[in-house]
Amino acid sequence: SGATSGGGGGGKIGIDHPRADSDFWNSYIKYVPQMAGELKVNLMPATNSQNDVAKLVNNVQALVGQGAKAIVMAPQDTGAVANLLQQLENKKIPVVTVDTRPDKGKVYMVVRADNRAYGTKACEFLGGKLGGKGKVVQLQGALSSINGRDRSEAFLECMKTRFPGITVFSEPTEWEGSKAASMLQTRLEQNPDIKGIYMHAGGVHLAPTLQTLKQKGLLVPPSDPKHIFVVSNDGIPQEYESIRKGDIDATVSQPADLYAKYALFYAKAALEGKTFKPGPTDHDSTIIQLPNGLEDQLPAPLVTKENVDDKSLWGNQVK
Amino acid sequence: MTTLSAPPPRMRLARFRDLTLVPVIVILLVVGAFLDPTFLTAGNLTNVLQQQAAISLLVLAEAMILIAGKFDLSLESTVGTAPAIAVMLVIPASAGGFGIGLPGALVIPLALLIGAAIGAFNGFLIIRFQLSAFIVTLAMLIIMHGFLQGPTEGKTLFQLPDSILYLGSTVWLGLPAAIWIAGALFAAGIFGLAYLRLGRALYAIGGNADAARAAGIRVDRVLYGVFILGGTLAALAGILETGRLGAIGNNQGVGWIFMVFAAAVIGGVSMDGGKGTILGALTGVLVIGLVQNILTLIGVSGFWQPVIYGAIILVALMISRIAGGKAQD
Amino acid sequence: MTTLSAPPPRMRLARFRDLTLVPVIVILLVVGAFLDPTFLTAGNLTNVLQQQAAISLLVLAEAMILIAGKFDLSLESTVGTAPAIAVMLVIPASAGGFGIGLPGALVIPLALLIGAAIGAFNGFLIIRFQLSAFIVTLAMLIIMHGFLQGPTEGKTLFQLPDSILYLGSTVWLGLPAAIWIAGALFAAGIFGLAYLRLGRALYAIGGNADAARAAGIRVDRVLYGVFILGGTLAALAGILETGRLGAIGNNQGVGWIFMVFAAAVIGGVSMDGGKGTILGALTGVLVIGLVQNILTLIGVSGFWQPVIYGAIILVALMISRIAGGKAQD
Amino acid sequence: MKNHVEARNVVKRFGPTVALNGAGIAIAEGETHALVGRNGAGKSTLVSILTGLQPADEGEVLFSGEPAPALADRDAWRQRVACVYQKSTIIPALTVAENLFLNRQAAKGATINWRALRARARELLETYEVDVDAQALAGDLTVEQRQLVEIARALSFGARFIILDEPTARLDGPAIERLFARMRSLREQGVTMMYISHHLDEVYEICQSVTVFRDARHIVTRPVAGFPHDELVAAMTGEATASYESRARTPGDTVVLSGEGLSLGGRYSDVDISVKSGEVVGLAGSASSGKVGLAETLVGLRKADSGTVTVNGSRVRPGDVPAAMGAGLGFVPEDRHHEGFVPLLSVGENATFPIARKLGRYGFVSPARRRAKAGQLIRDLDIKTEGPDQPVGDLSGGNAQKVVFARALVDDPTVLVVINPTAGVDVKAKQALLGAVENAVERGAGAVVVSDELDDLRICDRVLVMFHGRVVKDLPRGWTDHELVAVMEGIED
Ligand SMILES: Nc1ncnc2c1ncn2[C@@H]1O[C@H](COP(=O)(O)OP(=O)(O)OP(=O)(O)O)[C@@H](O)[C@H]1O
Ligand SMILES: Nc1ncnc2c1ncn2[C@@H]1O[C@H](COP(=O)(O)OP(=O)(O)OP(=O)(O)O)[C@@H](O)[C@H]1O
Ligand SMILES: [Mg+2]
Ligand SMILES: [Mg+2]
Repeated sequence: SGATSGGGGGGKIGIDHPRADSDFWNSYIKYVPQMAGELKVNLMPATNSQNDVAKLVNNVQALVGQGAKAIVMAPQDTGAVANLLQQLENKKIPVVTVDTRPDKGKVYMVVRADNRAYGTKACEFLGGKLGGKGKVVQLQGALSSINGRDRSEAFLECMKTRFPGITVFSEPTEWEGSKAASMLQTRLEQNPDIKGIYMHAGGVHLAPTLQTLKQKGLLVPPSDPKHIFVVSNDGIPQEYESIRKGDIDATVSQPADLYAKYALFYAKAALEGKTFKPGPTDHDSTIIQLPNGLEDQLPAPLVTKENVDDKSLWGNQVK
Repeated sequence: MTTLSAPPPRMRLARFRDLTLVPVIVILLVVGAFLDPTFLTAGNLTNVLQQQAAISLLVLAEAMILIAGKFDLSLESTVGTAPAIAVMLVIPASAGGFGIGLPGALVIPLALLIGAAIGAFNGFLIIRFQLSAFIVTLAMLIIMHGFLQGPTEGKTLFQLPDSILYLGSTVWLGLPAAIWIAGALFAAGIFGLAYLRLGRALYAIGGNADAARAAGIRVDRVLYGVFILGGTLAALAGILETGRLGAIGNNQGVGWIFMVFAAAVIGGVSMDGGKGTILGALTGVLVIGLVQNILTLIGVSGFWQPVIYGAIILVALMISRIAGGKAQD
Repeated sequence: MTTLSAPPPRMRLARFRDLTLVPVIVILLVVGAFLDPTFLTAGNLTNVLQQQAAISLLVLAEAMILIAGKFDLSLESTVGTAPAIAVMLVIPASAGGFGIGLPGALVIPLALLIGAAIGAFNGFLIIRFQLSAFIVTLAMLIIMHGFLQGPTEGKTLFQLPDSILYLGSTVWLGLPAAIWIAGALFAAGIFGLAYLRLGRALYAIGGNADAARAAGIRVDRVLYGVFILGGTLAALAGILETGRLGAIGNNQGVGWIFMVFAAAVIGGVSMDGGKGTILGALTGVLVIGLVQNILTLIGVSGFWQPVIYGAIILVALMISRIAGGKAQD
Repeated sequence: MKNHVEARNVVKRFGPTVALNGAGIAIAEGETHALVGRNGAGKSTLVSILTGLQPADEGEVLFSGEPAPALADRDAWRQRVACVYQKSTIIPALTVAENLFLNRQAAKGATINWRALRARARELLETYEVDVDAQALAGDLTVEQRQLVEIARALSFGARFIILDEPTARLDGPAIERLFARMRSLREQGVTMMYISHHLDEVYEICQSVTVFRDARHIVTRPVAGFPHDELVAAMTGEATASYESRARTPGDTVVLSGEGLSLGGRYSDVDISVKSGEVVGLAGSASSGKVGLAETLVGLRKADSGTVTVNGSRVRPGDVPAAMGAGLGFVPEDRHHEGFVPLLSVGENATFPIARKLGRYGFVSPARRRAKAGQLIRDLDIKTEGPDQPVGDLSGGNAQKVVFARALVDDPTVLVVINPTAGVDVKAKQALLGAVENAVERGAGAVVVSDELDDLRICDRVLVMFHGRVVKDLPRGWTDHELVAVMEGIED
């Protein structure tokens, strides 16, 4: 290719962002150039595939055409990238995927927190607060997203095995606030004794949930018997704000900063020819072996009133 | 000399054509009551109305635009963009605003103005340049959504001035204000399109624009008015939705437009212009709202929900076709 | 008495109306080359063509349907559903199939058959029951997507028989097979709509269905044919896309249909029927493909991409309007 | 006497076509002024300029010596002129009442009182003796009823100047008489009128002076009185033209078209008809006689409730136009805009659809052969067009009708059914079209001519007269006008 090669350790890194319509991903997108500066990687201008795997393929092909020597991407559809990964493997271009684990095709490293663990953590928290009985609602994302499915399945599985006394209503919201509000409102009308809510995405579900609870007069402190326990998922500043106010009770912090940092870290390492082995790392995480590569499982802490002011949480670092 | 002495039965039936979906609504009410005891409670039905209030304003706008023989897809983007830009003009930069800091009381007028401006720009391209309304408003849908994503950089706007939350979240005389507002606007629409010259002009333009022009109707001016009114209603829908949800997400309104068309058309509004009523469109909204509510209540698996939902649209369409008696376009 | 002597200038110009977007394409090529050195390489242009191959088949299908005066939104769902169902009929239950286990060689014919069946069902509702094509195919879009999500429970199918992967991933004479296939089908479409009796019948039907019937054209039969052909082409697009991506995701094809319409209309196909050519539609696809490629290459921020993208659609639309000389509908 | 309306040196171009080339007209206060000319002479174009629908490229329009209002000021135009346009301005989805009072349903800003509006509409329809329900949807009316509604609307404005562009092309005898009575009384009230028609006898009957346009130019303006008929025709056509002489012939023995026991609810009942090769059968009858419905059944546009249609010895599936055409039928439908042509497609293509399969093999249509065939039809029927590639939508009304005719004749039909064949067609074209029917019959075809025009019926070997859905009389050649009209009106049994 006719691209000029920049400085740094061995070539340019191409990066594709998966979507631009959620707070979590937007934080990630913001961290990327910052981390690139810190890690001194030669990063190409990012592309954005807007949650469309066909666009992802086009974008990556273009990046490779422009001389990318390593690719960082976050395929929201983990199956449909198999061919792309094959092509990249043929061209000896290492791939780091963020947030999702491709079903097929070689990857150098998967950087993600365990989405099943999110669901389990939320279940454990709600189950404990409710004392193992009552009704809870989970506001799902889109059913076609692997992360949404992982959270949902793990949540349901944990409820079934550990808290069989709890009834779960699952509402597919397609990541839409409007659907979330309507479905929650309807469900609360039908079952006024609902005591817990698990939201798959704080960015889109938080405000509609609070607004719905407020209208019903259910937005009361945890000390009040009418209180509904709410667990969110993402770790954006607004969630922390609500935890501090007592409007919601917990959230699972997806490490947007660590995603960006370690994605670039491993991409750079790949270009430098480094290799990794399964086992604990120096950054509180574990690398596990996958059939098609390795996965670094980053920590995803549950944030409650107790640790909400922890400065190390990425949500407390955004201004 | 001829056979036309008595008003033929078909003509009398025409009056009831607006109401072809009423039996469907009745069936849905009965089926819903049967499937879930919560369904027929005042609380649940109020919820249904409140949930449909915002989208119903889009249906009102689209019905008028369709009757005038045009098309507007971009309404769905206006639902998010108009209030978002208005809010960003008001809130401080630290909360995600532009840092211009206009007074908070201006946020509603600003949002409506932005909606009107989007409508006017659509009208300008479609009327002045005679471009295809479908593609112009499709492009505007994409562009306007970009104008929501770009300045917010994809973030949800959480810190909103109270004024914009008020309408969508307050209660007047025991009913959410949004229901009153939508009800009043529909009443005005039903009345205006049936009893005002300007309203009738929409039918004339949609039915045969040349004939309307020959009859002295200022076709272009009326069409501009309809697009501007449409944009304004979409902005108002956005304000109500913002109040209901308490924040402006990045995909507020996204994906609504298909439902809007479905509601209008099963309610008897023709995609070819000149035909249909606002009352019919309202029954279309209600059918869709009730179907969604019932599907939520009985908890159909999310994967199969679209199939049932689509099938019900088809059935409603058939009923509206059979009762309406005429081919649809 | 008449002016038959010299072919008047307007007629000659009309021939070039199909090509109004050619200057736009040339400008895009020049601008692209200027902005990024990779752009004008054979590799990149091949990529553009391959990336557009599948969607271009939808544009071909939609252009024919539009010319015949109808509408099909559901094509985008067929892109995912037809190959997915075909694959599930073939692969074992352990890989996400139905466990019926038909022979793997059947998967392509099956997918095409499913596409044809969806088209036929659309045609049945629209022609037989005279329902609104827009809403019928909108409902079918929703339903068919449900038929992809339901059986797969939202999961991606990635254990595919080799036969379905072949067409979308192989290379013939140095070019991806998908490009050859799309090229051949476009050539057939250009020829067929210009020179075949059946092709001309589409124009007659779209221009005035009653007159076409009175001229002895079997309108209903031709329309059925167009819908079936449309569904089949969409299924083929799905097969190519499946081969390109190596798996069938739950969103395959979702969101394409707007781009399909945009491509057809900026390429000069009228939403009102009876106007436009397949060659024009092809130039529309190329414009959209080049714009997407350039935006990707220069790395415009994802937030603002839609704005630029939509604006370019508007500009192309204006050029096509000015060069075409007639109001668009 | 001063001029109420005047247009001077008007030029109007449509692309390469010059529709008006420095033409003008001057209409004196209170007169009924005829404008005549061949199809495509520019008459309707002048109408659209005189009513402010289109701007002229050059020239000026004066009302009572004052310059015409700005194009945008529709209200001012409507005060000065009311018009029955050649193209329908009825809005099908609205009721008759609303169409009559379009954009004046109520005072500006006031709410509409529908009951009062219907009453006003009924009154208006009664005044003009238009027998339609004010509440009916205009789209459900027959072509004729729609035309009557348009006329009633134009006359009801109270404008001092009224233009009627071929109002009688779709009316039957009594309706024309009623229209003329109305026009006379308006003239007595001092209303100025411009009247366009291809029926020169009407011009002589109702008008005081006449202007002739030819090839987009003004040729002559003269008082009607003392303007000999053949001189008028010569002014229009630019050459001496003899009136049409129908030809004599003896019909053959083979029956090429027959209908047996045909009934269609509300339209006609128990009709038998048979047409022999080499025979022209007329089908006449005044409004609602059912003749058009019957003809449409014969060609397959409608399905009869009972009875059979046989074309060339083979039973045709009811309601199947392609089958009828396949059996050797060609036809001209009643409403050319509705069923006659595809406006966006070319003259050549519209004219050759029925023979597309013969213009090439394997489903292929050779554009060259199509163009050649179309060129021949254009010459045969003297169609005024830029050429075979011009869209029919751009042709003048009469020339579009000729294209529809060309389509009917293109496959050398053995049976020809023509409904109102000469509606809106100029004198010379009318001769060409009637001649074409007779030529086809001389080649051995049988023909059905459905019309109220006595001129059209004169070429028939016999005329079947229908009344209220039944055939009441079979008149052989040699009837007198009076006799035929009497049967049609049901005056004589
Ligand atoms: N909108 C148009 N576009 C292109 N050409 C047009 C248009 N309107 C009229 N013409 C052309 O202008 C010429 C004059 O047409 P016009 O309709 O005025 O004729 P006319 O005298 O009314 O004929 P007829 O007796 O058949 O109604 C014709 O050649 C016609 O083809
Ligand atoms: N589309 C229609 N819908 C309902 N009734 C119709 C329709 N067309 C015609 N009719 C009615 O059917 C009867 C016979 O009509 P038909 O057109 O066959 O008679 P016609 O002799 O052609 O009359 P005219 O001379 O008025 O055209 C009339 O009463 C007419 O009003
Ligand atoms: Mg004319
Ligand atoms: Mg008739």
